[in-house]
Amino acid sequence: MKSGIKYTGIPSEEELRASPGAPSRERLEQGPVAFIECVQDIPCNPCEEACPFGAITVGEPITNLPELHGDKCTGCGVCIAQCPGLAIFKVHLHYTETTSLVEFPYEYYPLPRKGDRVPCGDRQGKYVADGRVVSVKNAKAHDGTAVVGVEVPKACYLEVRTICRKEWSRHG
Amino acid sequence: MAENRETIYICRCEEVTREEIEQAIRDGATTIAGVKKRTHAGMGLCQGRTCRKLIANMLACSRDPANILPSTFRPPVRTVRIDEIAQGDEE
Amino acid sequence: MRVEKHPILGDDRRKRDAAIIVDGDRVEAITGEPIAAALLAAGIRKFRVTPRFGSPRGLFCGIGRCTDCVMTVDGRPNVRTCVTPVKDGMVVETQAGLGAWADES
Amino acid sequence: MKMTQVAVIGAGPAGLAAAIEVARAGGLVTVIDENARPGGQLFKQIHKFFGSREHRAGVRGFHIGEQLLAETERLGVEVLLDSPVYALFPDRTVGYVHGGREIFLKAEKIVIAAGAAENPLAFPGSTLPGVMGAGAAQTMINVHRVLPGKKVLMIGSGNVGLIVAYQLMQAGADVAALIEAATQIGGYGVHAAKIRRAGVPIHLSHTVKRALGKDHVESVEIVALDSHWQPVAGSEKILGVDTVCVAVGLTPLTELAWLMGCEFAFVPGLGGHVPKHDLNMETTVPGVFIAGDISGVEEASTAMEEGRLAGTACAEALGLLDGQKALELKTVIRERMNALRTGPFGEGRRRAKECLIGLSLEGQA
Repeated sequence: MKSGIKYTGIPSEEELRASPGAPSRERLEQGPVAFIECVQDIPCNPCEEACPFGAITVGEPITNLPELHGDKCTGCGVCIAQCPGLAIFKVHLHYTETTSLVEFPYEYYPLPRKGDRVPCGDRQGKYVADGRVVSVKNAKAHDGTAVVGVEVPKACYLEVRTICRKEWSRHG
Repeated sequence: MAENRETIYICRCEEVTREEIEQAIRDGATTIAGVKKRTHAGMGLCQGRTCRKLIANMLACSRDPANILPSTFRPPVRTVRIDEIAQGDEE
Repeated sequence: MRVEKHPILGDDRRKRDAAIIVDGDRVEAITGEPIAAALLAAGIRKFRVTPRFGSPRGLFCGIGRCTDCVMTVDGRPNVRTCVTPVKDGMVVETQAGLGAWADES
Repeated sequence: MKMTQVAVIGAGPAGLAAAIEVARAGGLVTVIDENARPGGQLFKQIHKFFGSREHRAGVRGFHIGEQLLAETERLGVEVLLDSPVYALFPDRTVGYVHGGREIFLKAEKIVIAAGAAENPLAFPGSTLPGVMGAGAAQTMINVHRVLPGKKVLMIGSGNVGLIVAYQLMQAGADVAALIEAATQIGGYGVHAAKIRRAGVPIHLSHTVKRALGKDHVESVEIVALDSHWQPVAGSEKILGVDTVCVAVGLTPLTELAWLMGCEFAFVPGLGGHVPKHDLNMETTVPGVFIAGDISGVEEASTAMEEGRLAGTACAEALGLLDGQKALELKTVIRERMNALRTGPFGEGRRRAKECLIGLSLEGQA
């Protein structure tokens, strides 16, 4: 089976590696950073305006892929809720000795609450590991796009991108 | 083809099947109007709004789709009650 | 089933302020919503049976074009339920074939 | 008989945008729509739009609808609802029905912004209750807040199929799968990624074999297609779903333009037969303009720009704007529109549009 966003709906490892929006391994080591998984030239640039530090550039034409400037990105995560494609995440590799923090956009009902233990899933919704919800940001400016932060085992910071919603609701 | 044995409705209103449309095309229909005359497809309550495109696609198997024009439009082109337009403009 | 809670649209605060009679049964509804919405909310999906083969039909296009969702409403047949708003007390009947006017029978 | 300067048919994004431009220039404009509420399909679009700030990127479709309505209200634009336009006459008289009677409106210019309708798909069982257009399901969940079913199969991987699959889940339904006959996903990858993250499988090279059920859909059988689009024997799978949503493209609603005698061109990339139009959105019939999906199926963002273009051109033709001012306004609008028609998704549409406009100019020469 062919891989890649056009065939699976999931950006492949190659696509992510080649994407100017993905932070380098070195940058990930240094602290929290945005992880932009936007790999197609679509006409869109709210991420560029969203960043208060000028760490994302799209430029002209607006179909350019967003470029992440790792040196300017503070890992604040305000860009996450501003992306109409819900394609921006935040990764804090060394959140603790043993865990990473992953933040992702979440637009389902109900929202998890801080402290909840949730089953976390990858880009195809497959269970990866249990995580602990450390933040749920849903400011008015987000207009319904909540940003959920989960603490997960360090090994899966590149995989976890959502909550396994159905499994979670089954647990109540 | 095996799947043809199961009924596929092209015109949902007049319940005209794919086989009936195919037969009309074999019988010489080359336009949407020709299919309509032979099968009543497009003569139901919705006046061909739903099946027009499907019939055009079927005709396109044997003809250039650019030449398959929609059948002639006449007022009313929206679903209105006849008593509404028969009453006339009294303003 | 109604969508009571929604992550983007918020809670549905509309009151079920109307009732319609569907084939003799009372169905809760909201004034102004399409009849089809009230029926789906009540789990009713079959709106009529066709003239030629008697097969069931329901909501299809949702914008008043396909006429698949027509029913007999207050004695008038062929009413498009996807674009006809609910009024309290409406009498809605599953339509058989092309239907009949109430005063024709 | 009622009179107006500009009659706009359709109160969707294109029609409202056109009306706003006419009114802004001081023109008298009447918008006529068959629906009970204005806004066209904007009020069911609860996702954030793409584009940039000037396209209102990042704003949800229904909020854009609210903004457009507020603007039409502020400008005092007359919007007639529950008024299906059933005929247009050569002297630019609009025939519509309201309140159980027929009314005629005479206009100097007409903008037809009638939109598009979903394409049907015929397969065994496609008439069963529970098989419906994706747009119909989207209207039910997002506007009327009713679930059409609990478990859904989505057919079609264009943006409509991907977005409605996502929104069905937001409304609380379960999406069993999305199938697509082509060998790759048609819509934006980011929309596909959202439903994949939610665990929805996307089966490419698959079609629906039949929907099964007595009084409504109880299950559906899907089948893989080989490279010649033929079903692969033995690849059938039964999915237990109660709803099948069809999202296989849209066709422009062109009846009124045919009635007016507009010349048409066949452009598959725009949805089939579309009225020829020039850079001002004017058809081959002088004084008759088009905007939005009727001029080729695109998105609400481009529909609004086309509406603004048509409205500005009408205002200019009526002498409400001088040539210089009109040119300035139109240049800005065209730049915004072209920005949306770039990249691998937009370029095809831009080429199709250029081809359509080229055809029209040829006809005039």
